[in-house]
Order: sequence, then structure tokens, then C-alpha cells
Amino acid sequence: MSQFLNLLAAGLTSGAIYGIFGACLAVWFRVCNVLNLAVGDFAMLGAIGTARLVQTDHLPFAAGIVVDLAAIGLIAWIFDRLVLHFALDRGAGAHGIVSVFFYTFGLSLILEGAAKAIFGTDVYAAPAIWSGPALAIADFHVQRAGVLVIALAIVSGLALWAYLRFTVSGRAASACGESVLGSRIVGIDSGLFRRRIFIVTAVLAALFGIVESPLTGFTYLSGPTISLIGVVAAGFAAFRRPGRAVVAGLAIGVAEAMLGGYVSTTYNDVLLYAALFGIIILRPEVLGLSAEPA
Amino acid sequence: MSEPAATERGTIGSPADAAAAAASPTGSPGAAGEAARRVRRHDPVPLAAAIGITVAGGLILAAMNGSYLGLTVTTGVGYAVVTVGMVLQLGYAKQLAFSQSVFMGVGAYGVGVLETKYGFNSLESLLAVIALAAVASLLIGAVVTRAPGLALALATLLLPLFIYQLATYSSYLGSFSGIDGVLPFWSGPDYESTLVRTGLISVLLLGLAAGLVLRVMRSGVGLQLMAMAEDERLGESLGVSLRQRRLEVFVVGSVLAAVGGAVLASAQGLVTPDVLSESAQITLLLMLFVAGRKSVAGAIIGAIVIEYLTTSTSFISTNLGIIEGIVLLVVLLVEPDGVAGAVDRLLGRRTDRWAASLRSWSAGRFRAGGGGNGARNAA
Amino acid sequence: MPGTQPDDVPAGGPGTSGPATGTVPVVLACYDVTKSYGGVVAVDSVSLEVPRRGLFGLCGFNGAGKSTLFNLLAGSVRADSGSVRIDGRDATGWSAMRRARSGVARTWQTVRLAHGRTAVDNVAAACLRDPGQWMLGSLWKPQAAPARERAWAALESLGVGDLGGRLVDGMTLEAQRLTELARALVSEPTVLLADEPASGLSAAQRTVLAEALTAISKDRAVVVVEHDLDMLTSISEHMWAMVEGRLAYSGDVETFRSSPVYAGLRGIERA
Amino acid sequence: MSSGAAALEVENVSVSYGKFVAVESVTFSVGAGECVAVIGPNGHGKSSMVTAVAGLVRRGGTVRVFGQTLPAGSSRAAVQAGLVLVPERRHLYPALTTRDNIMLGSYSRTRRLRARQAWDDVAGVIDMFPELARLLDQKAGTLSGGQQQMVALARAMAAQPKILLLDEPCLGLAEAVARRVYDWLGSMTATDMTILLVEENPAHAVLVADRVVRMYKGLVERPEGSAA
Repeated sequence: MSQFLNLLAAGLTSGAIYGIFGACLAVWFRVCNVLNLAVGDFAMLGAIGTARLVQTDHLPFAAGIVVDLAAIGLIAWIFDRLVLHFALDRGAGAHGIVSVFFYTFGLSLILEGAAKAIFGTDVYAAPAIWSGPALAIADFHVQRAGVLVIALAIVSGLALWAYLRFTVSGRAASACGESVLGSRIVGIDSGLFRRRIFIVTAVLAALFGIVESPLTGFTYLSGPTISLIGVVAAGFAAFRRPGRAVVAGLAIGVAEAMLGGYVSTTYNDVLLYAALFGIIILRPEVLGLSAEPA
Repeated sequence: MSEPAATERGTIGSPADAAAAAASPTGSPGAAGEAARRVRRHDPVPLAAAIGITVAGGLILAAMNGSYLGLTVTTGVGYAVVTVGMVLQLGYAKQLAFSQSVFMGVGAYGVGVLETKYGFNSLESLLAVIALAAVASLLIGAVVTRAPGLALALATLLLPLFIYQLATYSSYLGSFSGIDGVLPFWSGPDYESTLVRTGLISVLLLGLAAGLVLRVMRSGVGLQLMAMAEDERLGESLGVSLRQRRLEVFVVGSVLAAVGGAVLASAQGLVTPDVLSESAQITLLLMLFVAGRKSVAGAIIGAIVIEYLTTSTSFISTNLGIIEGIVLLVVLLVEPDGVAGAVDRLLGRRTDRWAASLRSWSAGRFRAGGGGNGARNAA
Repeated sequence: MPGTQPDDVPAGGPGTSGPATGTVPVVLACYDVTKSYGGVVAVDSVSLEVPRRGLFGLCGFNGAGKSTLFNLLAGSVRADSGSVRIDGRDATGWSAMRRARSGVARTWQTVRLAHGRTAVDNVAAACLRDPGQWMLGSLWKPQAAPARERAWAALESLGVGDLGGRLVDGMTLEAQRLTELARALVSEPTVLLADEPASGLSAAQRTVLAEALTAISKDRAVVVVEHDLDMLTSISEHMWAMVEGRLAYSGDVETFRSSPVYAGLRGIERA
Repeated sequence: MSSGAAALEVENVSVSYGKFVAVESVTFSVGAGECVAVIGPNGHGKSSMVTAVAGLVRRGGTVRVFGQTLPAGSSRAAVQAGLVLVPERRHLYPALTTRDNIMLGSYSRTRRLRARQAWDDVAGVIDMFPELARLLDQKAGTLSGGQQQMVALARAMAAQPKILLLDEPCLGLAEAVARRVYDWLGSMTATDMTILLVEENPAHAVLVADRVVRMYKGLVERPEGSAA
């Protein structure tokens, strides 16, 4: 029983990460129909950047976080102005399915390359925000950082869901993704929404990187794998529903932990990916993508 | 029946004529029509391309005479076989499958295992690998290609992830160090001549691959692929069997990827799990996109040039990610059809892409946001 | 909608609606087909028979189920219940591909052409002698050249032969619609389902299109969905009208003009 | 209808896509409360002109609304000045409900945070389109073409426009539905709303228009004052 609970806690922790990345992807995809494949790299930059600022440049932890998040917001802003603005507002460049994947894929390559050049190939971890030994209830142990991650994931997932569900701004954001022209004729600036939400989700992902890094540590190559699982989590939410993406991410994380605990510690990732592969291929309707065309 | 329409010809042409005539280098529509009406019965391009690639590539490799550069080019040729398949699969048929690195691994590990463990010679192992890849891609493709576009993309993105891990865990496949001692395609008395001879066979395989892909793209089946790539429901209504064509495209792309993997393994004499990794897939995509995802010539040149740049120049190989990313973004923004598209434009073979947006506006059919996918302003 | 009870339907046969076919055989028919989307019934037990030759009009309000009925006939949507017959064979379970190969051609409301390609290539894609040829087979028998020749001929028969070598992207809407029509005709279909072929065309252009449709209906069945009732009634031999998913009228054009459905569609109050 | 001070002045407006000039140089004005129809064959720049006036495509020239010059390429400024477009093919948000579609019409002037409250502000629009009342919670993508056109009109009215631009409002609609749209337009001409209508079919246009402007090959051919 305690093994089960410990596995559950571990699974929820990694699942929270997948889920929140899925939510970040989903909310942005909803606005502009582009998948943010760089979301994991923003998390990586959050973790490594903060670690570097605090440990090497001796900034106070809080200041390090603020500087790092500001820098990441700036990177997101620059990318939007230099690339997405021309691609999506001005109609330059590649169209259609290419724009769904490949612009942010290019960003991901750049961020990894830059991180490698600046920070090298070491493993970094930002300092713990809530330090201390693991919380223990009888045999049940859970890392403090894990508690923070899960709580933050649930709070931000709920916030994103409520934003889309209840606010005028959220509806306007959804309208941008439904019809760019339709949103512009009522005075919604679709470019502004895309930019704002891109920056917010980039900073959110970076924050999660900072909070989570004491548990696993990050290298410059940590990004793509988390992004990919985030894409899968978002995929189970039709790429559009942040709330459902968090749930899907949590489920994937728990499945991964359980496979590792009860089946095989070596092959747990292989089994997980294979299972996801099988689900996507055999039952694509769970993705909610193949709606009957009107 | 043509009489009533003939009198109305003026209303058919109307204003876009000006744009089309300005944009099209073929000049006046009437003359162009007459010229193009002579449908050519025999299409010499695929065969000419196959022979041209083999001869030119062979001469170049012979001139390099087994130097390190020759090895790089031969490796590049291996990648080029893969990207030529991707031109058909991703560029022409728009099948969003990201499984080429996996099949590249099937080819490379296939020849490695067969030659080192079962004593196959290089020709036997190459043929066996082609058969293996065909069977494997038929089986996988039969399942995978049923999924709609984005689901296929998602699933095939996951494929390299766990296949890579499987390979690194498997002692049969040599874990992280892979398999050493893969035979060259055609060995000679010394290292240099072996490399040249292997290179010649590789170039021949590339020529065959290019000829095959060009022949398919320019055939009636290619026309069907064109229609279904534009719109699957349109394709269906024209009598195109989507399932059959998707599967065929998947198999051709996968088999060529396996052949490319076999070339890589034979040229380098070893296989490492790297051929299976995500980064191998990323490299392949870059090679395809930078040079032009719809152009066979572009894909070949892109593969060889990028392979050369990444292995030969230390500045580029250390800053690979940044440079690749920037190049990819610039290509996508400035010339989505890659370098090949830019060349076409310079030679005046391409019409102005604004003609497309003009058409959208004049026909009043900027995308009615059905489902929102790809809904964008035409301006 | 006043006076549109199903009782008004003059039936062409028991349980079906179609022109009094006499000896002319039926090429495409559906019996009691029903399709609903999430509780909304788009097509409600519709039966009709399309004879071998002639031009038939299908009209109704937006959302009355005309396009859905076309989708059901062409096979891009499966019916919840009911059956479809093509040339007397039960085609209910057939895919859109098989129905197309059996002679059912169609066009859509919006233009669907492959961008960046010439008109002749777009048309040629529809007329391979062996559409199910394996890709390997295309290596020694590429099929493209004879298909292009047929495509040129089809474009010329519509009087737009000079468009063949042009890219579809720069064409006017009318030229695009005629290219689509050529694509639908080049496979020598037995039935053509044309969904709002005149949408967005001017009055003069409609005339050209109407003449083209009339001409091609001499040796095949053509079913036209159109909102322009003047055009539709002037070219059709037989009219069907749909109201809220049901077939509300089936009969000749003259009777149609005095029917309540017609009045409703025109927005004329009945005396 | 009185045509006093000009509500909308279009001066030398031009639109080009790359090398192709869709609208060469168009000048005309619409008086306050007037209804002007732009007619002409397809592909001769009507839609390009009207979308440019609404700030949706890049243009040259000047557009003034009640004497105030609009910045080029800003649809937001146009909407805030009271110039609202009902585009060809409607461009609704298919996955959102009818209610949200209409509510977002008021986006440029709403100061509400919550969607429910913003809806209460514009709920009155529904009085104009009673047939929409029972469809409010249905997804707009599932509506019929005629209903969608009504939603598009309601969305424009939620913006409280002073000048309404309509681009082919009856394209692809059954005749009786088109009649309904034109009846509504006719009722709008009786108010002090200024209307610019793009219509390919002159027979439709003269039903409501005070004046007709004809566009041919990207130019206004001959502005003529014909009473309807």
C-alpha cells in the first residue's frame, strides 16, 4: 500500500509537469493553431538560468527568479515579433500544417543550442523554494518540491480553464483561433492575444522548471522530451482544453510511475511510450481531433 | 457545346488574367495553351535523373579518391536516400510521419546484425533489409496510416523515443556502443578504394531512389497523391483509395529510409543508436526543409551539404543547434519551398505566390473558420 | 412553413420520390436514408430515384439537408439508416471512393482544387484508366500522359481549353468552377451531383454554366443544388425540394412553381 | 434619406497583393444615414475595397469616418470609430456558442471582465433577431447558413455601429432567407444608420440602396445618383 502511495506521489509529480506543459500548449494552440514545441526548453531555461544566476552570479534567489523569468518573457516576445508576427499576421512564409510544428521547432533548436553554448552540458538544479526533508506520513514520503509542483499545476490549470470559461478575454482568445478575420472585424487584436499568451505560457513553463528542478535536475537537452509528452497530453485534450490536458498529463505521469514500480524499472518509459503510441493509433478518437466536419 | 462558352470567353479571363499573365513566364494564355497541349507521351526526366545522379556522383566520389571528404559525401548520400523518400512522403503527399529515423535504424541495424551475426554478405544483407523494411512498414503502416493527420504525427513523434531506448537497452543490438564491423558494399584492396567503391554503389542506390520517386510523382498515381494531399475528401471523390495510397507512401518512405540507413552503416563500418534518435530525425527534417521539401534535387543537395557542414566545420558543429534553428526559421519565413524554391523563382519558373492570395480574395473564399485549423487571414 | 405536409409529395413509385421514370432505368437511388448530427436530424428518411438521363433540381433552405443528402449519396458520410443503390446494386456500405469509381461524380459548394498546379493536372487526377493501380505499377505504366489528354479534351468540351496550362491559383472563380466541372465530367460519370455550382457567379456567368449543365445532362443524370430558383427551374426537368431534412416536394417544374414549398422558398405569402 | 454631412469618406484607396493591383484608386463618400450599394462583377475589387476600408488589409489612401481619419490597417480603430464590417462568408467562431459570437461583437467597447455580464449588456440585440433566441446555447458551427448570417448581423449590431459595411450578405442563401436579410436591411435604412453594401446582384441592391456605385477593374466606374 505504501509503495502504491509513494508511486502515486511520484507519478503525480511528473504528471503535473506533463499536464501543465500540455495546458500551456493547449491554451496557446487554441489562440493561434500553433503547437509550442519549445515549451520544455522554456522550462529548461527557467531551471538552468535561475540556478546559474543564484549559484554562479550570487544573486538572491528571489531576484534570480525574477531576472530569469523576465529574460524568458523577453525571449518569447522577441520570437513573436521577429517570427510569428510575420508568419501569422503578415502571411509571409510557410502556411498550413508546416506552421503548426516547424516555427516553434526552430525556436526549440535555437534555445537548446544557446543553452549548450552558454551553460555547457552540466546538470543544473535551481535551489529548492521550500527546502527540507521529504514530508512523511507513516511510510508515505513525498518531496516538498513535488507538493509544490502538484499544487501549482492544479492552481494554474484551474486558472487557465476559468480564464477561457468565464472571461470575455478568454472568449476573445478562443475566437482568434476560430477565425482570425472574424476576430479582427470585432476589434480583437489576434496578434496581441497570441503574443500575450505565448509569453504567459513561456513564463509559466519556466516557473515550473524552477520549482521542479530540485527533483530531477536539468541539462540543455531536457526540453524536447518534456515538450513531447506535453504535446501528447495536450493531444488527449484535442489540443484545445487546458483543464483536460492537466488531467491527461497527471494520468500519464501516474501510469509511468506505476509501470516503473510494478512492471519494469528499465522498460517503464518504453512501455509508456508504446502504450501512448498504441492508444493514439488504435483509438484516435480519444484525441477528439476527428470531429465530423460540419 | 463549346459554342455558348466561347462567346463568353471574355468573362472567364477577367482581371486575374493580368496577374496570371504578369506572374507566369509562359506569356499569353493562348500560346501557352497550344504549347502545353502537346502532352508528352514519354517522360524522360526520372531516367535522366537516375543516370545523371549516378554518373555525376560517381565521378565526384572517384575524384575524392577515398579521402575524409569522400567519406562525408558518402554519408551524405546515405542521408539523401532518406530525404528523397521524405520528398514523396512529407513534401508531396503531405503525410505527417516522423518515423524515418526509426526505419533508418532498421536499415543500419539490419545490415549490421545480418553481417556480423549471421554471415550475410553485403548484397544479401541489403536485399534482406529492403524486404524487412517493406514487411515492417506494411505491418506498422497498415495500423498507423489509419489515423488522421495530426494523430499520425503525434504517434510517429513518439516512435523514435521508445525505439531508441529499446536499442540502447538491448545487448543483442550492442547497447550504447552499437555494432561494429559492418561490411562495405564493395571492398577493394585498400581503405581508399573500398570507400570509393562503396560510394559508387551508394550513389547508384541514390540514383535509383531519385528515379523511383520522380517517376511516382510524375505518374498518374502522383496526380492522385496531389489531389489527396490537397484535400482527402476531394481525393476520395475522385476515386482515390486513401488507405492504399497512404500505405504505399508510408512503405516507400520507410524502405528508402532503410536503404539510406544501410548506406550509412556500410560507409562508416558501424552502427550506433544515434541513427535512431530524435536528433537524427531532426537532422533529416532540416535537410528536407532547408533545401526544399518538394524538390528531389533540393533534398539530395541539402542532405549532402548539411552533412558536410556538420562534420567538417568546427564552428558549425559546435553551434549546430542555433544555426540549424535560425536557418530553418529564415527558410520558412522567406522561402517556404526552400533553396530549391528560391532557385525556381530566380529562374522565373515559379509564379508569384501572391497570385494565391489574390485568388482567395477575388473568389471570396478566405477560409471560413471550419474547426479553426489553419484558419488565417489571407492577406 | 405552411402546407408542406408529406402528403403533398407526389410519389414516383411506392415509397419513393422520383420522376415518372417509365422505361428509363434508375442509376442512383436512396431509400429512407436518415442522418442526424448530435440530436439534430439533418436528413429525415428521404427516398428518391435519379433516372439515367436528365437534369434534376434540388432546392431548399440553408440547413434543410441538401448538402448532407449529397454527402450520403456520394458516400462521404454514412447514413444512420436507410439504403443507397447505384445502378441497381446495394451501395449502402460502399466508400466514397468506390461510389466515385462506380460513376458518381460530385462538386462542392466551395472550390476544391490542388493549389500550385495547372488546371489540366487537376482534371487529370480524376481520370486514370486504372485508379487502383499499385504505386509500383506506376513505375512502368505511369498513366499520366493519357489522363492529361483526356483532361484537355474535357476542358475543351466545356469551352475552356485555353485554361488547361494555367495554374488554378490565378484563375477567376468562374474558370475554377468550370475546371471543377471538367474534373467531374472527365471520368464519364453516370451521375453528377453539383452542389451550388453557380454560387458566387454573376448573372452572365450563370448563363454559361446553365448551358453547360444542360448540355452534359443529355447523356447522363445531373442533380443540381441551387438557391437561384429562376435558373434552377428554367433548366430542370424535375424538381425536388427539402424542408427541415424531409423531402417536401417531388414533381415537375410547372407544378413546383405553384406549390407551397416554392412560395415558401421565394418568401411569397400565400393568398 | 437625407445625405447631410459625409459619414464615410473614401479617398484614393488602393489595395494590391504583390504585383497585382486589386483596387486601383477609389474615391467616394457616403452621407450620414445614407445607404450606398457597391455593385460590379466578381473579382473587380469590391471585397478588397470594403475589407481595406474596415482596416483588414493594407491599403493606400485615406478613409475618414465622420471627419476623423482612420489609421491604415487597424481594424480595431475602425470598429472603435463605429465602422463595423459583416464579412463575406460571415466568419463566425464555429466552436463558440451563438451567445458568445454575438457578445464578442461588443468586444472593442466592453469594459466587462466576465462573459455573462458582457452578454447582459448586448442581450437587447436579440430583439432584432427573434429567431436566434432559442439558438443561444448552440454552437455557431452547427447552425444553418441563414441562421449564421443572422448571427453575423447580430454580432455586428452588438458593436453598436454608426456605419455598417456588408459584404455580399446573401451569398449562398435561399431566396426567402435573402429576403429576410434585405427586409432587415430595409428596416435599418429607416434609422439613422449609414450603410455601405457590397452586392454582386444589382436587383438586390436597388431594393434598399439610395445610391449605387459600380466597380470595374479595380476602379469606381461611374458614380451615379439613382433614387431607389
